[in-house]
Amino acid sequence: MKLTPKTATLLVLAALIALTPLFFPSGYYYRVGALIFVNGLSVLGIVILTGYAGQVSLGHAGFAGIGAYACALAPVHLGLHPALAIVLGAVISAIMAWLVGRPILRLKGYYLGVASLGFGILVSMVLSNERWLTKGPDGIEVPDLGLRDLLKDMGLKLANGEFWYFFSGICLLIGAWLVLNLYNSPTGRALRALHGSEIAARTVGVDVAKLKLQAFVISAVYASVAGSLLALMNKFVTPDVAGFMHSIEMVTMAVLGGAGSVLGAIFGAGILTLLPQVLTVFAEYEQLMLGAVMMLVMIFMRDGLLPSVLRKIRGRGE
Amino acid sequence: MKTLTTTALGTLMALGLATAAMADIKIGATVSATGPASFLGDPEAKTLEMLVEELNAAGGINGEKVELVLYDDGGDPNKARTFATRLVEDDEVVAIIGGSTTGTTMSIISVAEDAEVPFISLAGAVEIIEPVKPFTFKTPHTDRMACEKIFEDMQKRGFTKVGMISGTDGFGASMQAQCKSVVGNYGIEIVADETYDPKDADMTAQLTNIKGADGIQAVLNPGFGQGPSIVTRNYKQLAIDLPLYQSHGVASDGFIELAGADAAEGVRLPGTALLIADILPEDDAQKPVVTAYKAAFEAKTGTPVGTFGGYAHDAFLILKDAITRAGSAEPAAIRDAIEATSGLVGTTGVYTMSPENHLGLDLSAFRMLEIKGGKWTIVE
Amino acid sequence: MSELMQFLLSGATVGAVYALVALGFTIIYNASDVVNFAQGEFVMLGGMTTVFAHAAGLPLPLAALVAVVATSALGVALNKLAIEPARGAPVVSLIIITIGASIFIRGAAQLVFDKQIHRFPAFTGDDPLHILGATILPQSLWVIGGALVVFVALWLFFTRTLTGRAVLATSNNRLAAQLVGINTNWVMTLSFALSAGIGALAGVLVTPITMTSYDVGIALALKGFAAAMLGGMGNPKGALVGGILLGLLESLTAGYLSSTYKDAAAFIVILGVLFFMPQGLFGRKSTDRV
Amino acid sequence: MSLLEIQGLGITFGGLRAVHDVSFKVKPGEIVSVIGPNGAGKTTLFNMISGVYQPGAGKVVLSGEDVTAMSPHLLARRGMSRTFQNLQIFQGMTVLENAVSGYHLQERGPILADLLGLPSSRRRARAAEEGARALLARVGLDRAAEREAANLSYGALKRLEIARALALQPKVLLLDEPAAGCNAVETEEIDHLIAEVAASGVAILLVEHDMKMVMRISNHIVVLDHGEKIAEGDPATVSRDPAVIAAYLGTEAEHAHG
Repeated sequence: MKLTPKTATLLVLAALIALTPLFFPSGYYYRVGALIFVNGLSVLGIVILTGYAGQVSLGHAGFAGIGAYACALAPVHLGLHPALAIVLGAVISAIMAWLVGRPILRLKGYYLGVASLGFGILVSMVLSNERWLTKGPDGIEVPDLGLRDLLKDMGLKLANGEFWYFFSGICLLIGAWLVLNLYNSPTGRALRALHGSEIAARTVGVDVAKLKLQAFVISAVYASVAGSLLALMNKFVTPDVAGFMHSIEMVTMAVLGGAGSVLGAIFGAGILTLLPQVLTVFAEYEQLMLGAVMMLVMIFMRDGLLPSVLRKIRGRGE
Repeated sequence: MKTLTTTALGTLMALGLATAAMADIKIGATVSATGPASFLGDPEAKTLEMLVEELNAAGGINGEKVELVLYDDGGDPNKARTFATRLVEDDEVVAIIGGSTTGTTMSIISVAEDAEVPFISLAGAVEIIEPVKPFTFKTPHTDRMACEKIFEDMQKRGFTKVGMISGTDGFGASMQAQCKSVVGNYGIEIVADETYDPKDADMTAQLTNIKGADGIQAVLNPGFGQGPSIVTRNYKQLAIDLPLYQSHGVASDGFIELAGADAAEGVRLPGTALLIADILPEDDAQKPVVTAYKAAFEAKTGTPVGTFGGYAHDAFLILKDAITRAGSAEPAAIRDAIEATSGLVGTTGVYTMSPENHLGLDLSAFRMLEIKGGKWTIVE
Repeated sequence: MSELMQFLLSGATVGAVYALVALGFTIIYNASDVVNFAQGEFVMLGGMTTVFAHAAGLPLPLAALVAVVATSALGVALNKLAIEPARGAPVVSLIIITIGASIFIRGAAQLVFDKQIHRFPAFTGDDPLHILGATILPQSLWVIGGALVVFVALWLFFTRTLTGRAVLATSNNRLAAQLVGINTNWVMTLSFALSAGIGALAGVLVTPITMTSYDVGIALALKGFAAAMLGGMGNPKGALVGGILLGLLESLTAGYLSSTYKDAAAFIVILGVLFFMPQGLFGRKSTDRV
Repeated sequence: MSLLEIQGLGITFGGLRAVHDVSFKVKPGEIVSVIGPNGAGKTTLFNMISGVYQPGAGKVVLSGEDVTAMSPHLLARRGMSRTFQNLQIFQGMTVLENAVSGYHLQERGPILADLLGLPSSRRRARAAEEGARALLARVGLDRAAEREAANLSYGALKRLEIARALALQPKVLLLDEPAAGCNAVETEEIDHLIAEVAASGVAILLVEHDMKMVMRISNHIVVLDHGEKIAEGDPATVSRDPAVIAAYLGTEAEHAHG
């Protein structure tokens, strides 16, 4: 059977997730791996919104905030199981995205940027200021997901770091599978069409407003679930999760790695998650280098790191 | 550019030294040396580096050298947790100092507790040590203690109606909440409660409302960074002639400089002995400690010493004292020794820990200071 | 009454700061269709360079001049090294490039300068002026005056000078501008120098009021960006009105509603305006050309 | 009975009358050409008919329904399809994908099915792909199917746009300069293609500069000048109309004979 790009991507991902732990010298690497996967998951939403549909959002961390705080609050106030709190967060995020997206997705380019930025800032402001509910800027504790204990009862003992590594890895695989399905599907093609030429997409019958909204809602759900996972993994969350810099980080990860491709975006998430860990010996220069990397990649590798590198390799092969 | 090269060289040399001298005791730290909380984390990082250098020059602890593994979490709780994991799992340190902010501290706690490694936080919130967690300690006074100290002073001056203007950052918001929760104990009522964003340029709108509040007698401004300086200047601009209280968040000479001696005249705040090292009476127990730290820090960094660097100083002191007494660098032994800390004189106060008290300071560690003629003075 | 006056004066002060930042955004946007998120760093550099040049012994006016010139040079370098090579990149790439530049400049500033908060004395003292029962600092008048002067100067530049019209022509249609002999690269260089210079000037003017440190840029950039979008990107009038409006909104909300949600009110108004006027208050209407 | 009816259509841009009071009709299977000098308002007229611009005055009636200022995607559902003067190809897609996109209305389905990659989703996509391949063969692009569309020549892209527009199986097809940039052979191919499509009953509205082609294939010609209709009729009538010759053909004729 011929290996489709979709299957190939999933196989590469699965192999990476399953095999890299063989080389981990300590438990800390599981933590970094899990962070990459969770960031990768939130970035997959940006692949749909920005990579496929070409729309810019500078406020997606707002949805991560909703997902994270759903897991902090719903178990305590509603008695919901944390796993169901993830779903609740996703539903709230989807509804918010639908309400917010309808008016703002009419805007283009920078105007869409500032409108989504406004949304993100509003969410982080509410999380900071409504102390009675969220305990304010110092953050709030998040209950345990409980899945690790369940696995232990079933005879599978995993350290906390290991559990989150594999759990978020599986979530990432599922998320990637969905985004890859979309790529060559009728809806995915229509999204990419409106990216290429909105006016032409409309003349072939694409309901641009509806489709942008759908992409916005799906990407919001991705950000929300990733926010939930991050909160549950850290057992603690602060309003920073919804902050402007986190929104920028999500977009940068996707675009830096290659927003048009699933593997590229996850690669970007990996690079930006690893960078501060690698640069600790140059802590003073971390900001300087991060800024330089962002500029250089965008100037010299417009399609993102992974697609550009792959093209180089292929070019040499021929 | 010159600074750049020197720093680069310094870093390389430090790296070389670190690998050359295999240290025996590894102590980990993650502080917010950059980012929005950098004026907490920056002096903390510099203090820790300085103290480790001093200690090793003097022969280390129990004859063993100390190696400091220091990370900058940029004030991001998520990064702080990752670094804490790295310190515990990869660097295999025997104790962690850090968490410049309450947010970063709270996300480190469960890592330290799970790994059973002692952790001394440098952040203010009372939640860090209440309820007591076996491996978690802290050196700064709690926000609540600062509120209590201030309200005590207000009560003495006979104030019953006061206004508050707080920063919306973690420090300001947390102290605002703590103050509101204890204010009733002092028969004081909060008649105006305003906030500002830490990056705001002008607070006269909020202060105008406070000025107009019925029967108001004094104003309290919990916050750190440039906000309180702007509040103090706007206060003067609006000619509000009520006593103004600042928090320990701005307890450093830098505050007087930024607010201007003129505007800061008469401002009171709960500070530590560190700020008044030179005017402390000779018989004060803290005099030698604070004088030595102040001299060393200011000589090394060229910047005035502040309360926050003092927190790191004390954390390191407690750790050094505990390892010395334990005669072992095993995390569990260090933990037990920290809990048995007694009468240890630091820059912030005198620490006496117990299984029920993982802070070990009382209100007497705070001194009510007043700015007079551009200098700190002690309010008797 | 005196309360309202105080809120208005407070809003005007803050608004003038936003307007100065927004004007910087406008110039670069006009020349290159790029929203330069590093604009806030220019403001930071203006303040910090002045502080350090002043501390090194230069008299304040000279220190300020050094800061403005040095920042302009940096603006030109930013254009040559990062913006020109990225010509034609999509909006999202340009956002990342300029935010990368902003992070880079901030990182450099914390190494070259320090992480402390700084301030230098107000130009004409700290004795407040009294207007209708409210007060305003003389330095606030400098800021408001600065914003107005920069606006008028820009307006004259864009409408009355050949060079200014060349900038506008370039923004309308780059190719056509090149065809009629406008050196569009030079226009870009000029715009970045001008914009960075205005940003630095803003930093010099506001530092006595707001203080400065290596990380004040990003908050200013966000507010300035919001103000410029509210007014309509690319229009100096929009930048001025958007900035002042945003400042007034914040202070009136803080004064009459809730200081906690004053920033929220500002963003809600922006969302509302964009809903009815997708190009901002004074923005150019764009028609799809197909 | 006419399929497309334009009644008194007009629009102004910033006080400038770009198109004013233009009316005409197109019947099924008929090829109607709109001609006129540069800047006469032909493309603007197209943009109003296809819902890209909102007309300031007048009506567009499609199959008896008033569709004035209706969004292009709704017009597409009612059987209107178009190409663009300056190409509007979907960048970053292959030639085949561009053509398949034309089948959007047939292949679209619930987004959830597409996300989950359900068999129904794949079936829809496969059907569209088969149709697209056939269409590409019809416009002579079948061998370029897997290439990046952006790498094609101008003439090939023109044909790709026609293929994409045909994929909608329209009742009315608006072609904006389909032969621009094409060589003589390609022009003739497009010529045949248009005639063939018209013969299958599709009403065709054409803007074209190639006068030979216009005269050859049009059933009816509408002449615009300065945004106003100055003449209409069959090719022979129009080419003899003095107003037309003065405004437009005159210059052409001079060139031809000069």
